[in-house]
Amino acid sequence: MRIRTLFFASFKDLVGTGRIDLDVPDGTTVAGLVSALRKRGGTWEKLPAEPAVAVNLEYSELSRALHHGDEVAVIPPVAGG
Amino acid sequence: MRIRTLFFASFKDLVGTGRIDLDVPDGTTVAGLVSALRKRGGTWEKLPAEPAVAVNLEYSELSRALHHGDEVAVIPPVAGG
Amino acid sequence: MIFADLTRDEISPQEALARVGAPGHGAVVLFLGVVRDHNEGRGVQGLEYEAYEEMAERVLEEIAREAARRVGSDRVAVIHRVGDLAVGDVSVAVAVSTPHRGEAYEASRYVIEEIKKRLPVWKRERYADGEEGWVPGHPPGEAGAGEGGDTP
Amino acid sequence: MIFADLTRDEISPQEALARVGAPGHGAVVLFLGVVRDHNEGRGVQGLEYEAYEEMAERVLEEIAREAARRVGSDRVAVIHRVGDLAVGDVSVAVAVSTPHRGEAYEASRYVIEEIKKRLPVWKRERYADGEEGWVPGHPPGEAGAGEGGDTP
Repeated sequence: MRIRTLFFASFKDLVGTGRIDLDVPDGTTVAGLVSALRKRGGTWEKLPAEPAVAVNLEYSELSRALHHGDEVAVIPPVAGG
Repeated sequence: MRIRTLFFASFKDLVGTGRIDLDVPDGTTVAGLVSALRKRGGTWEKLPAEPAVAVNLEYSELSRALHHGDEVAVIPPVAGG
Repeated sequence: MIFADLTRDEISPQEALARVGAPGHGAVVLFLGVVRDHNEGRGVQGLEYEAYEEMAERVLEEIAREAARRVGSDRVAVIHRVGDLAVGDVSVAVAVSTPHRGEAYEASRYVIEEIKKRLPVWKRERYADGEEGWVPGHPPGEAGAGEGGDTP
Repeated sequence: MIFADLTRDEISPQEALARVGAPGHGAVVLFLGVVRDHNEGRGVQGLEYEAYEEMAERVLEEIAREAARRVGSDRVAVIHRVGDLAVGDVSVAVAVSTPHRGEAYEASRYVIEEIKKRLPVWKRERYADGEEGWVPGHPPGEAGAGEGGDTP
Protein backbone atom coordinates (compact mmCIF):
# COMPACT_ATOMS: atom_id res chain seq x y z
CA MET A 1 0.00 0.00 0.00
CA ARG A 2 1.10 3.55 -0.63
CA ILE A 3 1.58 5.91 2.34
CA ARG A 4 2.39 9.61 2.17
CA THR A 5 4.58 10.96 4.95
CA LEU A 6 5.03 14.65 5.70
CA PHE A 7 7.95 16.41 7.38
CA PHE A 8 7.99 19.85 8.96
CA ALA A 9 10.45 22.38 10.33
CA SER A 10 13.65 20.78 11.67
CA PHE A 11 12.64 17.32 10.37
CA LYS A 12 12.08 18.73 6.90
CA ASP A 13 15.52 20.36 7.04
CA LEU A 14 16.96 17.05 8.24
CA VAL A 15 15.64 14.79 5.48
CA GLY A 16 15.68 17.50 2.83
CA THR A 17 12.05 17.10 1.76
CA GLY A 18 8.60 17.97 3.01
CA ARG A 19 7.04 14.71 1.88
CA ILE A 20 7.68 11.24 0.57
CA ASP A 21 5.38 8.53 -0.78
CA LEU A 22 6.43 5.01 0.16
CA ASP A 23 5.06 1.59 -0.71
CA VAL A 24 4.93 -0.52 2.44
CA PRO A 25 3.45 -3.98 3.12
CA ASP A 26 -0.22 -4.19 4.17
CA GLY A 27 -0.52 -4.13 7.94
CA THR A 28 2.49 -1.87 8.45
CA THR A 29 2.17 0.19 11.62
CA VAL A 30 3.29 3.77 12.12
CA ALA A 31 6.33 2.41 13.96
CA GLY A 32 7.10 0.18 10.98
CA LEU A 33 6.85 3.14 8.63
CA VAL A 34 9.20 5.20 10.81
CA SER A 35 11.62 2.30 10.84
CA ALA A 36 11.47 2.03 7.04
CA LEU A 37 12.13 5.77 6.76
CA ARG A 38 15.15 5.58 9.05
CA LYS A 39 16.55 2.68 7.01
CA ARG A 40 16.85 4.96 3.99
CA GLY A 41 20.21 5.89 5.49
CA GLY A 42 22.10 9.17 5.53
CA THR A 43 20.33 11.93 7.47
CA TRP A 44 17.14 9.84 7.50
CA GLU A 45 18.79 7.75 10.22
CA LYS A 46 18.73 10.84 12.42
CA LEU A 47 14.94 10.89 12.59
CA PRO A 48 13.93 9.87 16.12
CA ALA A 49 13.04 6.19 16.50
CA GLU A 50 9.87 7.14 18.38
CA PRO A 51 8.75 10.55 17.14
CA ALA A 52 5.37 12.12 17.73
CA VAL A 53 3.20 11.36 14.72
CA ALA A 54 -0.15 12.26 13.27
CA VAL A 55 -2.24 10.08 11.00
CA ASN A 56 -4.88 11.80 8.91
CA LEU A 57 -4.53 15.05 10.90
CA GLU A 58 -4.75 13.51 14.38
CA TYR A 59 -2.05 12.59 16.84
CA SER A 60 -1.63 8.85 16.80
CA GLU A 61 0.04 5.99 18.64
CA LEU A 62 3.05 4.40 16.95
CA SER A 63 1.26 1.05 17.17
CA ARG A 64 -1.53 2.15 14.85
CA ALA A 65 -1.93 0.04 11.71
CA LEU A 66 -1.85 2.06 8.51
CA HIS A 67 -4.18 1.81 5.56
CA HIS A 68 -3.72 2.65 1.91
CA GLY A 69 -3.95 6.39 1.39
CA ASP A 70 -3.25 7.38 5.00
CA GLU A 71 -1.35 10.62 5.46
CA VAL A 72 1.29 10.41 8.16
CA ALA A 73 3.14 13.38 9.60
CA VAL A 74 6.30 13.12 11.66
CA ILE A 75 5.94 15.93 14.19
CA PRO A 76 8.99 17.64 15.68
CA PRO A 77 8.68 19.22 19.11
CA VAL A 78 6.09 21.99 18.73
CA ALA A 79 6.63 25.69 19.43
CA GLY A 80 3.40 27.55 18.81
CA GLY A 81 1.85 30.29 20.91
CA MET B 1 -11.79 70.61 66.20
CA ARG B 2 -13.86 70.42 63.06
CA ILE B 3 -14.08 67.12 61.17
CA ARG B 4 -15.81 66.56 57.84
CA THR B 5 -17.41 63.16 57.35
CA LEU B 6 -18.54 61.81 53.98
CA PHE B 7 -21.21 59.21 53.23
CA PHE B 8 -21.68 57.20 50.07
CA ALA B 9 -24.20 54.91 48.44
CA SER B 10 -26.40 53.08 50.95
CA PHE B 11 -24.98 55.05 53.88
CA LYS B 12 -25.75 58.31 52.12
CA ASP B 13 -29.31 57.09 51.55
CA LEU B 14 -29.49 56.06 55.20
CA VAL B 15 -28.46 59.35 56.80
CA GLY B 16 -29.91 61.51 54.03
CA THR B 17 -26.75 63.49 53.33
CA GLY B 18 -23.42 63.04 51.61
CA ARG B 19 -21.48 64.96 54.23
CA ILE B 20 -21.57 66.55 57.63
CA ASP B 21 -19.14 68.79 59.50
CA LEU B 22 -18.96 68.13 63.24
CA ASP B 23 -17.07 69.79 66.09
CA VAL B 24 -15.53 67.11 68.26
CA PRO B 25 -13.09 67.32 71.20
CA ASP B 26 -9.35 67.25 70.46
CA GLY B 27 -8.04 63.70 70.55
CA THR B 28 -11.26 62.15 69.29
CA THR B 29 -10.61 58.89 67.45
CA VAL B 30 -12.41 57.64 64.38
CA ALA B 31 -14.38 55.31 66.66
CA GLY B 32 -15.36 58.30 68.80
CA LEU B 33 -16.53 60.17 65.74
CA VAL B 34 -18.61 57.21 64.58
CA SER B 35 -20.12 56.98 68.04
CA ALA B 36 -20.98 60.71 67.96
CA LEU B 37 -22.61 60.28 64.56
CA ARG B 38 -24.73 57.36 65.75
CA LYS B 39 -25.86 59.38 68.76
CA ARG B 40 -27.55 61.85 66.45
CA GLY B 41 -30.48 59.47 66.61
CA GLY B 42 -33.03 58.49 63.99
CA THR B 43 -31.55 56.68 61.00
CA TRP B 44 -28.05 57.75 62.14
CA GLU B 45 -28.30 55.02 64.76
CA LYS B 46 -28.41 52.48 61.97
CA LEU B 47 -24.87 53.27 60.86
CA PRO B 48 -22.69 50.29 61.79
CA ALA B 49 -20.84 50.65 65.09
CA GLU B 50 -17.62 49.52 63.43
CA PRO B 51 -17.77 50.51 59.77
CA ALA B 52 -14.87 50.55 57.36
CA VAL B 53 -13.52 54.09 57.27
CA ALA B 54 -11.04 56.18 55.37
CA VAL B 55 -9.18 59.20 56.70
CA ASN B 56 -7.75 61.62 54.15
CA LEU B 57 -8.35 59.16 51.30
CA GLU B 58 -6.77 56.11 52.97
CA TYR B 59 -8.36 53.20 54.77
CA SER B 60 -7.82 53.67 58.46
CA GLU B 61 -8.13 51.88 61.80
CA LEU B 62 -10.99 52.95 64.05
CA SER B 63 -8.45 53.67 66.76
CA ARG B 64 -6.77 56.43 64.76
CA ALA B 65 -6.75 59.84 66.46
CA LEU B 66 -8.20 62.59 64.31
CA HIS B 67 -6.79 66.02 63.70
CA HIS B 68 -8.43 69.30 62.77
CA GLY B 69 -9.32 69.35 59.10
CA ASP B 70 -9.22 65.58 58.60
CA GLU B 71 -11.67 64.21 56.05
CA VAL B 72 -13.32 61.00 57.19
CA ALA B 73 -15.40 58.72 54.97
CA VAL B 74 -17.68 56.00 56.22
CA ILE B 75 -17.34 53.26 53.62
CA PRO B 76 -20.19 50.82 52.93
CA PRO B 77 -19.34 47.38 51.57
CA VAL B 78 -17.73 47.99 48.18
CA ALA B 79 -18.97 46.66 44.85
CA GLY B 80 -16.62 47.81 42.11
CA GLY B 81 -15.23 45.82 39.21
CA MET C 1 4.15 52.98 32.61
CA ILE C 2 1.57 52.42 35.27
CA PHE C 3 -1.79 53.88 34.29
CA ALA C 4 -4.90 54.14 36.46
CA ASP C 5 -8.02 56.10 35.66
CA LEU C 6 -11.58 56.54 36.84
CA THR C 7 -13.77 57.78 34.04
CA ARG C 8 -17.34 58.73 33.11
CA ASP C 9 -16.62 58.00 29.45
CA GLU C 10 -17.02 54.73 27.63
CA ILE C 11 -14.02 52.49 28.18
CA SER C 12 -12.01 51.59 25.09
CA PRO C 13 -10.32 48.18 25.32
CA GLN C 14 -7.94 49.32 22.59
CA GLU C 15 -6.83 52.25 24.71
CA ALA C 16 -6.09 49.96 27.62
CA LEU C 17 -4.12 47.63 25.33
CA ALA C 18 -2.21 50.55 23.83
CA ARG C 19 -0.93 51.46 27.29
CA VAL C 20 0.90 48.19 27.80
CA GLY C 21 3.47 46.24 25.79
CA ALA C 22 7.24 46.53 25.44
CA PRO C 23 9.84 45.03 23.09
CA GLY C 24 10.77 42.43 25.72
CA HIS C 25 7.18 41.56 26.62
CA GLY C 26 5.79 38.40 25.06
CA ALA C 27 2.45 38.28 26.87
CA VAL C 28 -0.49 40.63 27.20
CA VAL C 29 -3.60 39.88 29.27
CA LEU C 30 -6.66 42.11 29.05
CA PHE C 31 -9.57 41.67 31.45
CA LEU C 32 -12.90 43.38 30.81
CA GLY C 33 -15.75 43.52 33.28
CA VAL C 34 -19.03 43.89 31.43
CA VAL C 35 -22.52 44.79 32.69
CA ARG C 36 -24.69 41.67 32.58
CA ASP C 37 -28.40 41.50 31.86
CA HIS C 38 -29.11 39.73 35.14
CA ASN C 39 -27.79 39.35 38.68
CA GLU C 40 -28.90 36.96 41.38
CA GLY C 41 -31.70 35.80 39.16
CA ARG C 42 -33.16 39.25 38.47
CA GLY C 43 -33.23 40.96 35.09
CA VAL C 44 -30.96 44.00 35.07
CA GLN C 45 -31.49 46.94 32.70
CA GLY C 46 -28.51 49.02 33.70
CA LEU C 47 -26.62 50.30 36.66
CA GLU C 48 -24.92 53.24 38.23
CA TYR C 49 -21.47 53.18 39.75
CA GLU C 50 -20.95 55.72 42.49
CA ALA C 51 -17.39 56.31 43.69
CA TYR C 52 -15.52 58.14 46.38
CA GLU C 53 -13.68 59.54 43.42
CA GLU C 54 -10.57 61.11 44.92
CA MET C 55 -9.92 58.02 47.01
CA ALA C 56 -10.86 55.55 44.27
CA GLU C 57 -8.32 57.11 41.91
CA ARG C 58 -5.63 56.65 44.52
CA VAL C 59 -6.63 53.09 45.37
CA LEU C 60 -6.78 52.16 41.70
CA GLU C 61 -3.25 53.43 41.18
CA GLU C 62 -2.03 51.69 44.34
CA ILE C 63 -3.48 48.39 43.15
CA ALA C 64 -1.88 48.80 39.73
CA ARG C 65 1.50 49.54 41.32
CA GLU C 66 1.20 46.57 43.66
CA ALA C 67 0.41 44.26 40.75
CA ALA C 68 3.35 45.61 38.77
CA ARG C 69 5.68 45.12 41.71
CA ARG C 70 4.48 41.56 42.30
CA VAL C 71 5.47 40.44 38.83
CA GLY C 72 8.30 42.86 38.14
CA SER C 73 6.54 44.53 35.24
CA ASP C 74 6.19 48.21 34.51
CA ARG C 75 3.17 47.88 32.25
CA VAL C 76 -0.16 47.81 34.04
CA ALA C 77 -3.18 49.87 32.97
CA VAL C 78 -6.51 49.91 34.76
CA ILE C 79 -9.57 51.96 33.89
CA HIS C 80 -12.78 51.88 35.95
CA ARG C 81 -15.98 53.50 34.84
CA VAL C 82 -18.38 55.48 37.05
CA GLY C 83 -21.82 56.89 36.34
CA ASP C 84 -24.63 55.26 34.37
CA LEU C 85 -23.92 52.07 32.44
CA ALA C 86 -26.08 49.96 30.16
CA VAL C 87 -26.02 46.19 29.72
CA GLY C 88 -22.97 45.29 27.64
CA ASP C 89 -20.97 48.34 28.72
CA VAL C 90 -17.44 47.75 29.97
CA SER C 91 -17.23 48.66 33.67
CA VAL C 92 -13.53 47.95 34.12
CA ALA C 93 -10.55 47.20 31.89
CA VAL C 94 -7.28 45.81 33.17
CA ALA C 95 -4.34 45.41 30.78
CA VAL C 96 -0.99 43.96 31.74
CA SER C 97 2.07 42.98 29.75
CA THR C 98 5.05 40.98 30.99
CA PRO C 99 7.92 39.02 29.43
CA HIS C 100 6.13 35.68 30.08
CA ARG C 101 2.49 34.75 30.31
CA GLY C 102 2.34 33.39 33.85
CA GLU C 103 3.09 36.80 35.30
CA ALA C 104 0.62 38.58 33.04
CA TYR C 105 -2.25 36.36 34.18
CA GLU C 106 -1.17 36.68 37.80
CA ALA C 107 -0.99 40.47 37.75
CA SER C 108 -4.28 40.75 35.86
CA ARG C 109 -6.07 38.59 38.39
CA TYR C 110 -4.50 40.46 41.27
CA VAL C 111 -5.79 43.78 40.00
CA ILE C 112 -9.38 42.67 39.54
CA GLU C 113 -9.52 40.79 42.86
CA GLU C 114 -8.15 43.80 44.74
CA ILE C 115 -10.62 46.11 42.98
CA LYS C 116 -13.44 43.89 44.21
CA LYS C 117 -12.00 43.92 47.72
CA ARG C 118 -11.19 47.54 48.27
CA LEU C 119 -12.00 50.02 45.54
CA PRO C 120 -14.44 52.53 47.10
CA VAL C 121 -17.06 52.14 44.41
CA TRP C 122 -20.72 51.14 44.79
CA LYS C 123 -23.13 49.69 42.32
CA ARG C 124 -26.83 50.50 42.07
CA GLU C 125 -28.74 48.20 39.79
CA ARG C 126 -31.88 49.10 37.84
CA TYR C 127 -34.00 46.00 37.55
CA ALA C 128 -36.31 44.99 34.74
CA ASP C 129 -39.28 45.26 37.11
CA GLY C 130 -38.57 48.96 37.68
CA GLU C 131 -37.02 48.61 41.13
CA GLU C 132 -33.52 49.79 41.98
CA GLY C 133 -31.10 48.82 44.67
CA TRP C 134 -27.52 48.90 45.91
CA VAL C 135 -25.68 45.66 45.29
CA PRO C 136 -24.72 44.32 48.73
CA GLY C 137 -20.95 44.34 48.14
CA HIS C 138 -18.06 43.29 50.33
CA PRO C 139 -16.65 44.87 53.48
CA PRO C 140 -13.40 46.46 52.22
CA GLY C 141 -10.34 44.30 52.63
CA GLU C 142 -12.22 41.22 53.71
CA ALA C 143 -10.69 37.96 52.49
CA GLY C 144 -12.65 36.11 49.86
CA ALA C 145 -14.42 39.20 48.64
CA GLY C 146 -15.30 39.24 45.02
CA GLU C 147 -15.32 35.73 43.67
CA GLY C 148 -18.21 34.58 45.84
CA GLY C 149 -21.85 34.99 45.02
CA ASP C 150 -23.02 36.00 41.62
CA THR C 151 -20.65 38.83 40.80
CA PRO C 152 -18.85 38.74 37.43
CA MET D 1 -19.79 30.76 18.96
CA ILE D 2 -16.52 28.89 18.98
CA PHE D 3 -14.04 30.45 16.58
CA ALA D 4 -10.62 29.11 15.60
CA ASP D 5 -8.44 30.38 12.81
CA LEU D 6 -4.92 30.07 11.49
CA THR D 7 -3.97 33.13 9.48
CA ARG D 8 -1.15 34.74 7.51
CA ASP D 9 -2.65 38.19 8.14
CA GLU D 10 -1.97 40.51 11.03
CA ILE D 11 -4.05 39.55 14.06
CA SER D 12 -6.55 42.15 15.25
CA PRO D 13 -7.21 41.99 19.01
CA GLN D 14 -10.46 43.84 18.37
CA GLU D 15 -11.63 41.13 16.01
CA ALA D 16 -10.92 38.47 18.64
CA LEU D 17 -12.82 40.52 21.24
CA ALA D 18 -15.74 41.06 18.88
CA ARG D 19 -16.19 37.29 18.60
CA VAL D 20 -16.94 36.84 22.30
CA GLY D 21 -19.38 38.40 24.74
CA ALA D 22 -23.04 37.74 25.48
CA PRO D 23 -25.74 39.57 27.47
CA GLY D 24 -25.23 37.20 30.41
CA HIS D 25 -21.44 37.36 30.32
CA GLY D 26 -19.78 39.65 32.85
CA ALA D 27 -16.17 38.77 32.17
CA VAL D 28 -13.92 38.84 29.11
CA VAL D 29 -10.28 37.75 29.11
CA LEU D 30 -8.06 38.38 26.10
CA PHE D 31 -4.58 36.88 25.89
CA LEU D 32 -2.10 38.08 23.28
CA GLY D 33 1.20 36.41 22.53
CA VAL D 34 3.64 38.95 21.13
CA VAL D 35 7.00 38.48 19.39
CA ARG D 36 9.77 39.58 21.75
CA ASP D 37 13.05 41.19 20.84
CA HIS D 38 15.07 38.49 22.55
CA ASN D 39 14.94 34.83 23.56
CA GLU D 40 17.31 32.85 25.72
CA GLY D 41 19.58 35.86 25.89
CA ARG D 42 19.88 36.39 22.12
CA GLY D 43 18.58 39.39 20.23
CA VAL D 44 15.69 38.42 17.95
CA GLN D 45 14.79 40.39 14.82
CA GLY D 46 11.80 38.40 13.74
CA LEU D 47 10.54 34.92 13.24
CA GLU D 48 8.68 32.56 10.99
CA TYR D 49 5.92 30.24 12.12
CA GLU D 50 5.57 27.11 10.03
CA ALA D 51 2.46 25.00 10.57
CA TYR D 52 1.00 21.70 9.49
CA GLU D 53 -1.88 23.88 8.48
CA GLU D 54 -4.73 21.44 7.95
CA MET D 55 -3.98 19.73 11.25
CA ALA D 56 -3.27 22.94 13.15
CA GLU D 57 -6.67 24.33 12.19
CA ARG D 58 -8.33 21.22 13.57
CA VAL D 59 -6.28 21.18 16.75
CA LEU D 60 -6.92 24.86 17.35
CA GLU D 61 -10.66 24.30 17.09
CA GLU D 62 -10.47 21.21 19.31
CA ILE D 63 -8.64 23.19 21.98
CA ALA D 64 -11.17 26.02 21.81
CA ARG D 65 -14.04 23.53 22.16
CA GLU D 66 -12.37 21.79 25.08
CA ALA D 67 -11.88 25.12 26.86
CA ALA D 68 -15.48 26.08 26.24
CA ARG D 69 -16.72 22.75 27.56
CA ARG D 70 -14.54 23.00 30.68
CA VAL D 71 -16.15 26.25 31.77
CA GLY D 72 -19.57 25.82 30.18
CA SER D 73 -19.16 28.84 27.91
CA ASP D 74 -19.97 29.10 24.24
CA ARG D 75 -17.71 32.04 23.55
CA VAL D 76 -14.11 31.17 22.82
CA ALA D 77 -12.13 32.65 19.94
CA VAL D 78 -8.55 31.76 19.09
CA ILE D 79 -6.46 33.05 16.20
CA HIS D 80 -2.90 31.90 15.52
CA ARG D 81 -0.63 33.51 13.01
CA VAL D 82 1.72 31.73 10.62
CA GLY D 83 4.36 33.07 8.24
CA ASP D 84 6.82 35.89 8.88
CA LEU D 85 6.41 38.02 12.00
CA ALA D 86 8.32 41.04 13.25
CA VAL D 87 9.08 42.00 16.85
CA GLY D 88 5.88 43.35 18.41
CA ASP D 89 3.57 41.38 16.12
CA VAL D 90 0.80 39.38 17.75
CA SER D 91 1.41 35.65 17.21
CA VAL D 92 -1.71 34.42 18.95
CA ALA D 93 -4.92 35.92 20.35
CA VAL D 94 -7.26 34.06 22.70
CA ALA D 95 -10.55 35.69 23.71
CA VAL D 96 -13.03 34.15 26.12
CA SER D 97 -16.17 35.43 27.76
CA THR D 98 -18.09 33.79 30.60
CA PRO D 99 -20.69 34.85 33.15
CA HIS D 100 -18.03 35.14 35.90
CA ARG D 101 -14.36 35.97 35.78
CA GLY D 102 -12.88 32.81 37.30
CA GLU D 103 -14.02 30.73 34.35
CA ALA D 104 -12.81 33.26 31.80
CA TYR D 105 -9.27 33.21 33.20
CA GLU D 106 -9.34 29.42 33.46
CA ALA D 107 -10.48 28.89 29.88
CA SER D 108 -8.02 31.47 28.56
CA ARG D 109 -5.12 29.80 30.31
CA TYR D 110 -6.24 26.37 29.17
CA VAL D 111 -6.22 27.44 25.53
CA ILE D 112 -2.75 28.94 25.57
CA GLU D 113 -1.22 26.07 27.56
CA GLU D 114 -2.71 23.50 25.19
CA ILE D 115 -1.49 25.45 22.17
CA LYS D 116 2.03 25.32 23.58
CA LYS D 117 1.67 21.60 24.21
CA ARG D 118 0.17 20.33 21.01
CA LEU D 119 -0.47 22.79 18.21
CA PRO D 120 1.60 21.54 15.24
CA VAL D 121 3.39 24.83 14.69
CA TRP D 122 7.12 25.53 14.66
CA LYS D 123 9.04 28.70 15.18
CA ARG D 124 12.19 29.75 13.37
CA GLU D 125 13.91 32.75 14.89
CA ARG D 126 16.05 35.26 13.02
CA TYR D 127 18.72 36.52 15.38
CA ALA D 128 20.32 39.93 15.50
CA ASP D 129 23.69 38.37 14.57
CA GLY D 130 22.28 37.10 11.26
CA GLU D 131 21.85 33.46 12.29
CA GLU D 132 18.55 31.61 12.20
CA GLY D 133 17.30 28.57 13.99
CA TRP D 134 14.32 26.47 14.98
CA VAL D 135 13.25 27.07 18.55
CA PRO D 136 13.63 23.71 20.36
CA GLY D 137 9.95 23.36 21.35
CA HIS D 138 8.16 20.68 23.31
CA PRO D 139 7.33 17.09 22.41
CA PRO D 140 3.59 17.27 21.71
CA GLY D 141 1.41 16.40 24.67
CA GLU D 142 4.24 16.30 27.16
CA ALA D 143 3.30 17.54 30.62
CA GLY D 144 4.84 20.81 31.66
CA ALA D 145 5.33 22.01 28.13
CA GLY D 146 5.08 25.71 27.58
CA GLU D 147 5.66 27.50 30.81
CA GLY D 148 9.22 26.27 31.26
CA GLY D 149 12.28 27.93 29.82
CA ASP D 150 12.13 31.32 28.28
CA THR D 151 8.97 31.13 26.18
CA PRO D 152 6.41 33.88 26.54
